Amino acid sequence: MKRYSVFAIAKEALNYHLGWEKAWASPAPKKEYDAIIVGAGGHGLATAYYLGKNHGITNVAIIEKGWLGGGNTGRNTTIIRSNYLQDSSAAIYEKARSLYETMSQDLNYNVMFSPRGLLMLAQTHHEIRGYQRTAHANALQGVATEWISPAKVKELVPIINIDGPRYPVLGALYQARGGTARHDAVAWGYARACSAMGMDIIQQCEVKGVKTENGVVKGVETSKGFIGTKKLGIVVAGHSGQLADMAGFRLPVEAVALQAMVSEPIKPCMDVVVMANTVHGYMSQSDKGEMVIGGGTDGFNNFTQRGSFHHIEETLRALIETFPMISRLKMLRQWGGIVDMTGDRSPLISKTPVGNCFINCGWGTGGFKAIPGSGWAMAELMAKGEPGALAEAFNMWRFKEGQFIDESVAAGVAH
Amino acid sequence: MSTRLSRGGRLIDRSASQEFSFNGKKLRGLKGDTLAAALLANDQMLVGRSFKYHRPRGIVAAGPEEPNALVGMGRGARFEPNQRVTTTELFNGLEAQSQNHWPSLEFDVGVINNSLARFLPGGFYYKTFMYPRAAWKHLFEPIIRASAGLGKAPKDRDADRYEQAYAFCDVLVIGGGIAGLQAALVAGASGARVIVLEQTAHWGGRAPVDGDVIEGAPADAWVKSAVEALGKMENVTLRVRTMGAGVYDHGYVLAEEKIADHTPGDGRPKHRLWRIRAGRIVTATGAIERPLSFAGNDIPGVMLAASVRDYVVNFAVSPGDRTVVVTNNDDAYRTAIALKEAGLEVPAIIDARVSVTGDLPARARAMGIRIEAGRAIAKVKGGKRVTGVAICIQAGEGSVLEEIACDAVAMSGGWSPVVHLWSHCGGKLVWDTTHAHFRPDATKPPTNQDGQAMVIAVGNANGAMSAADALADAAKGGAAAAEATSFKAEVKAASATQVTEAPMEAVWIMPQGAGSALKAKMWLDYQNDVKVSDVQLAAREGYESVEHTKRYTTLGMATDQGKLSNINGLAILAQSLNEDIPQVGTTTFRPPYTPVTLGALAGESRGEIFQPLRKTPMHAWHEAQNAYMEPVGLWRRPYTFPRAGETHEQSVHREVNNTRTNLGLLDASTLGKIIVKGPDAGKFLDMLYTGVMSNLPVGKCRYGLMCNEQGFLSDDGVVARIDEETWLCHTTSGGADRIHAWMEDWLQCEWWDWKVYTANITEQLAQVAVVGPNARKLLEKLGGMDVSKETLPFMQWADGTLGGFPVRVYRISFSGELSYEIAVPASLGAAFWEALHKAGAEFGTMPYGTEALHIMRAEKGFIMIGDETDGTVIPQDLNLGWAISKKKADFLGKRGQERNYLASPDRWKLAGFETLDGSVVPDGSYIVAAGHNANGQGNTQGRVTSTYYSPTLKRGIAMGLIHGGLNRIGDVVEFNTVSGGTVKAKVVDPVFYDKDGAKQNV
Amino acid sequence: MSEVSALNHAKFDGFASIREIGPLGMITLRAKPDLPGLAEAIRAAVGTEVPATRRIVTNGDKAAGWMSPDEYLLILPYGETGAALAAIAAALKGQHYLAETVSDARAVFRIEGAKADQVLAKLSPVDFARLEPNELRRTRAAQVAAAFWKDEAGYTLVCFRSVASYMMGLLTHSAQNGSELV
Amino acid sequence: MLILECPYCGVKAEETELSPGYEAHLKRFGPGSSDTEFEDYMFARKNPKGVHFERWRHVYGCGKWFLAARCTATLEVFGTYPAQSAEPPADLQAKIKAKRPDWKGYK
Repeated sequence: MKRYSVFAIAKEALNYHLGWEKAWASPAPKKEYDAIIVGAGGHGLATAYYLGKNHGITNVAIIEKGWLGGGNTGRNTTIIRSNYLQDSSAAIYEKARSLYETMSQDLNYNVMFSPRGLLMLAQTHHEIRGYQRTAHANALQGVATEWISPAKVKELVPIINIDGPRYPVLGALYQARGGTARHDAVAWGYARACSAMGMDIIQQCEVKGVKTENGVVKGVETSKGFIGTKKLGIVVAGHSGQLADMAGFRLPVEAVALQAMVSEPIKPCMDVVVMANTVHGYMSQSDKGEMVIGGGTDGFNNFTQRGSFHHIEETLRALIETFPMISRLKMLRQWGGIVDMTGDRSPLISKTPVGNCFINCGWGTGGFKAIPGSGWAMAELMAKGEPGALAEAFNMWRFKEGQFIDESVAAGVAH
Repeated sequence: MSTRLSRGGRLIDRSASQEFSFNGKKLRGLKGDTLAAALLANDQMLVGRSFKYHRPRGIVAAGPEEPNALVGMGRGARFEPNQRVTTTELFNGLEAQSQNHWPSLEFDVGVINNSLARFLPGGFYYKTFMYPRAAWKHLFEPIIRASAGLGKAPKDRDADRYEQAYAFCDVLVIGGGIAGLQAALVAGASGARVIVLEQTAHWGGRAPVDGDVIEGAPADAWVKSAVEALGKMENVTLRVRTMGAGVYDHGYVLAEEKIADHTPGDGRPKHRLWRIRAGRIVTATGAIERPLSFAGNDIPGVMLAASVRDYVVNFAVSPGDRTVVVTNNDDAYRTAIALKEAGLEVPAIIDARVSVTGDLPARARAMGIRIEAGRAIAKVKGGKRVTGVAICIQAGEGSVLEEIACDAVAMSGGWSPVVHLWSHCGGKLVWDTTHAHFRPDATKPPTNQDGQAMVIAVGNANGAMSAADALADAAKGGAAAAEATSFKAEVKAASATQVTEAPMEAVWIMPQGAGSALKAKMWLDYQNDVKVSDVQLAAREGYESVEHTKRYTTLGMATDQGKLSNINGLAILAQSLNEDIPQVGTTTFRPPYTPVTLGALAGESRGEIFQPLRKTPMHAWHEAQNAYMEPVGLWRRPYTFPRAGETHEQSVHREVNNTRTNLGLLDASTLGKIIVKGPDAGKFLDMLYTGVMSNLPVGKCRYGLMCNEQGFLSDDGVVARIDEETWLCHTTSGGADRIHAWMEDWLQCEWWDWKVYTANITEQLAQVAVVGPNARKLLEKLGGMDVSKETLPFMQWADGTLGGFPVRVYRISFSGELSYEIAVPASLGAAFWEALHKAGAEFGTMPYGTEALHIMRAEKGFIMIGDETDGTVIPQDLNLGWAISKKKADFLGKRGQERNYLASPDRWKLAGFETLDGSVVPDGSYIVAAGHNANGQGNTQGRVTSTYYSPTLKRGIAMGLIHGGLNRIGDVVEFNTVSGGTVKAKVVDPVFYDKDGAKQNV
Repeated sequence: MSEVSALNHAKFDGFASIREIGPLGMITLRAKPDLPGLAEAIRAAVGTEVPATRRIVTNGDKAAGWMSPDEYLLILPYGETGAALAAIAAALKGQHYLAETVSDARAVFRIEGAKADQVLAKLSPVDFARLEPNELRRTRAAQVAAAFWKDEAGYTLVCFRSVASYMMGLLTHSAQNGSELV
Repeated sequence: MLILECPYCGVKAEETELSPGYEAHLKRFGPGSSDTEFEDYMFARKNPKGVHFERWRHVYGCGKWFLAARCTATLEVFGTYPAQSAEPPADLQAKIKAKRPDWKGYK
């Protein structure tokens, strides 16, 4: 792998950049691998990367129906935070956040992690109590968050209207090391690093069936033929149900559309990420200057990557009330992603009823921020066959036991 | 130079001069001008700077595809960034400023990036700025961010108003060019309800500019008659300045009407967002001309050929005195002819095709215009303005044959149908090799709720490129749309004189063999500075998917969303990958077609009507008393009633003390009240509540808990038995609608054969809690019914009158005091409330708010839904086992509570807490336990759920959940603080006040 | 003491006229259409027949509207609900039904003028051109539930009392002069 | 932005007049059921990319729950019917089968 640096750019510039090599190879599949990951989104690629880096397993194929990073990895609002309430959530999201801190250097690919700070606004007394609970939980979890006053909110976000007539800002839960990253670059960076370790990224290859013998996985039937494997990791977000079906088990997962939009770019006016959960909106400003806005999910199963427009309207009403100056900006583009939601809106990183077959899904609206932590935990699960501390709580049997990981309990949200 | 011609201009009114300013410079235009036309008329070719390299940018187009000419408009509360000058109608007093430069448009420091362009290829930032790590945050990112964005951020609250409206039709025609009008004529004649939208202020589209002849007359005449005919049809609605923004599922279309953009401040809504539900959608959205990729094609003065024609014909504005036309098709000859006819010079037409035939070249030749076949532009000369072009052979590598002096270049790379609306909902495209463009694949249309095609593309938008073909296609499409919505339509198209055009020839790079140096100067995306070389670099590096290339290079991600650049870019990508264009495919088309103002999307929902604010009948009284209100769902409830000089805390404490010693009045109107009636109502309530309600005697009240099917506590309240078949269920304030819906869900979907009716009568009644030792005295003073302990003991209710008001009185208490909750019809609520205050003055009446309510209930150890519960708490956790029937075989949540984790003795349970130092436990605090878990997090053994300073006990009190619950009484535990410390507290009984209930049972 | 409407008869005149009226007497009657005695009960209460699906039948200042397959809205003078409830009880003795006064739970508006439908078309996803006379349409007006029907002079709109001022705000915003749809 | 016809009042209601209720035809398992039965009832939702049966409430209209058969991949609506139905009407099943020959039935 040719190292990226400013010197490399300068050198290539002299030759009109004709000398750059491919960021990743596109090989034909081998007959068999030690591990196959289905799904070359952020979570799948991160799983493969940590299988190699942490566990020395590099005879790995990552199989992707479309193009790598083409699913939710490339359609989210790029928020990174770990100020979750429940211990198991805080653990994995904080692991992820800390890995984001050094990801550009680890991968030699600038993913532009930008810990610009993240605010969750409290706009009701109930929310104040909820966020104070989260702040106390975070203090014990080793997640650096603080409760800040309305005045401090205004200082961090000058464009905010803190004394709106309806929902005045009563304070906020602030995570100074939360922020954003360049979503595509995360997938590309991992892909390049996986490829450099000798892993095969096989794009445009659809899995058509999962072969098992005596309840143990043997390989996958694909549009490029049968590929054998000792271990199978299913990391396909909204299509997890279909893959589970092929492997012969059911998942407590439903697919719904989540929408987002960006405005036309304007000069920088908001440095931090703001989430306003009472009014269901969140907003940040990208490095390009666009206001990146996320909203709510549809309440019905949907695979179209198109959500219902009224959610966009509801989100914008709320945000215009919170940030009155955005009213004259324009919506440049809106889109939907298909997110996979479990019964408690927390993910699954779990063994399955099928031997050597593992599942990582159910990230719902919060997947991007978890990518490195999720990959780390999933790689450990696949390498050892048993979950480590990070993954343990996210098993798929928790619903039967009634042991929920419910983030909605303290005014929090799962995204 | 660009200037106003002395003759012509079909859209301008020379008698109506309009004054406007650009960068503070006072200029004049004419009524009917776009801002672009007016700027060009004043020789303002340079209008902005590009995003990345800050290169000088001029007007390229004449419509919504314009990528360059974006300005800030207006000021203060009417300032608007990124306004496209080509679609902005000029008005008197318009103020515009150019964007993305410092210190000035003419001299921009950022242009340094241009000199460094070689070192800043597509995606360069992914490869650098990584070392040292801290530098990204502190050095690189701030620089990148500071250079981000185009227009200035507005500062003020928007001064304009917006609205939305619904419309319904059988056939929605989007696009008011000749194809749209033709489709509308046919559909309208069938009797179908038709709406026609046109994004500009004018009907007719390009045809009048292109000199089309329809029904033997100039297109203008036909357009006029078509619009008149449509105007006479009652079933047809015509709407200009309305852009079809997006097609959504089931025939839903969003359109933005720009009502007052050209008359700002006239009191009308600025924009109106239309939400149209259409049976069929006809997209007659025309086509967009493509640039050609030659070196220097971004220099101001290089424009789309048809746009040059637009300015000349529509506005009598010539972009240049000497315009070189460069093309790969016949259509651009129309521009040369129009320029020539306007008396301007066309030094040459550079045609990439070796063989030039067809009617239009013949006409041009006859007019004496020099035509250079098989030639290309090697390079455009000039900096902030075109000064000339260097000519070469298209088939070669760019050796210059000749330089031609000129001040404008009109280029045409062919036309791409506007397929956005077709594609929004999944319509597929097919590659048309004849025209080298994607057009709608009629066999794979977007489908509606019935699985039927819902969009029909017609005219240029469907690849029917000549006027005659477009009209025929549109008549067919209009008829198909009408027939699909059950009307009988006749396909009748106007005839147009067919001009024979020779085939165009796909030209993606000019010249074909251009080397790296030239390709690094060929712009694809003008705004984002993406060049041919960048796309080739992306392909070389493996970003092979068109989505990868787009994201890696930012091609097509600018405010025009690739209207000019996408096809050219993916052709380059296909060439680089050695694949066919259709194999590479396009990126996904997403709404909106052109950007829509956020204010329009929020519509009326701003300020006072941002959201419904629910008001109790006493709301106005509370406001008049300066109550501090808090949102409870959509209600506002008084949190406290501070008096002059009091803090909220002081006033809450006063309210508690007064209620405990004298008399407090609480507006409890928001409490949910649901009537449940029927022969099976008792059985139903026994399923709904954890306890038994069927055996509640008439006249009595009972506290009940409701769980969801998981077993978690979801609501609580007092149930009153009204008569043999009727119960009244009180819910929490936030729970009324939710619980009513929950009841209906079970009655309709599970137990539909049970005879039970429900009615949510929450708003029928105002309810007042009269609380405190003097409560009975007050009611006795009002008189009208017996409220004595004997007649109306605790947990009973009675109907009667008080002070002449018809009331229902419940003896229930959430404070531990003698307490009556009194319901009156809502329309009497305010009067009753005031009567209570008036009569109660001698007993020390004060109103109290929700915070005093919360404190008093906490002092009594009563749980509060939302405080003690959070969706993961079961009644058993709260020591409410007494309210759960052991006898019932089933109730909602019972099975859920039998699951391992919920039945575990290890669950945290409710207890009371008193800090050792009397302080208040921090809200949200956890009770720490020894050690750390496997993830290194501090262990916990419980948490606080309610914590207050008790004015009654004069110390901090708290309720919380702790491992071991009441078995831990007497233990001292530590609550954590956010700063890392702890607060020591003793575990106690959660009933802090009047443990025996002596005060309420009087 | 006298009952007051939610907004004290607030009004606004734009391109249509908006009036808050009432309070009207209203009874919600829940019963299946085939319930023996239902026709007699409704006749006794408001003097109309049982309204068909999505219809409202008027009789002077009284009316009966179809709200759902097992719910009717009876409208009558405010002071007459007690007598009507008694009449219903007599007619439906021994039958399974529910009748409750809801006069005070509602706010009522009149929207009048030639362009009254345009005011509502900004708020409700309803095809007003296809709304039939005597059709009782339950829907949404912006963010709250509403029901309305039209007569020669305009529309009567009913919503919940607690959101009366929000509704007035919506109607006022929508009826501003200069914002006519056509 | 879906349109679903309410089978009770005949209004072609748009999505904003409705409230969604996820999978239809669930069988309730109460006390006495096995852990697996209860888990299936509560959580094991069908999530087909294709024909799906789901619950909707005409919340801003007549207030009634109804059921719909809808394709989650194209959003085509095959039909709606009252919630008081133990299984989808036979004619609706036949209609779906005709349009989607690969459909394996509602169970």
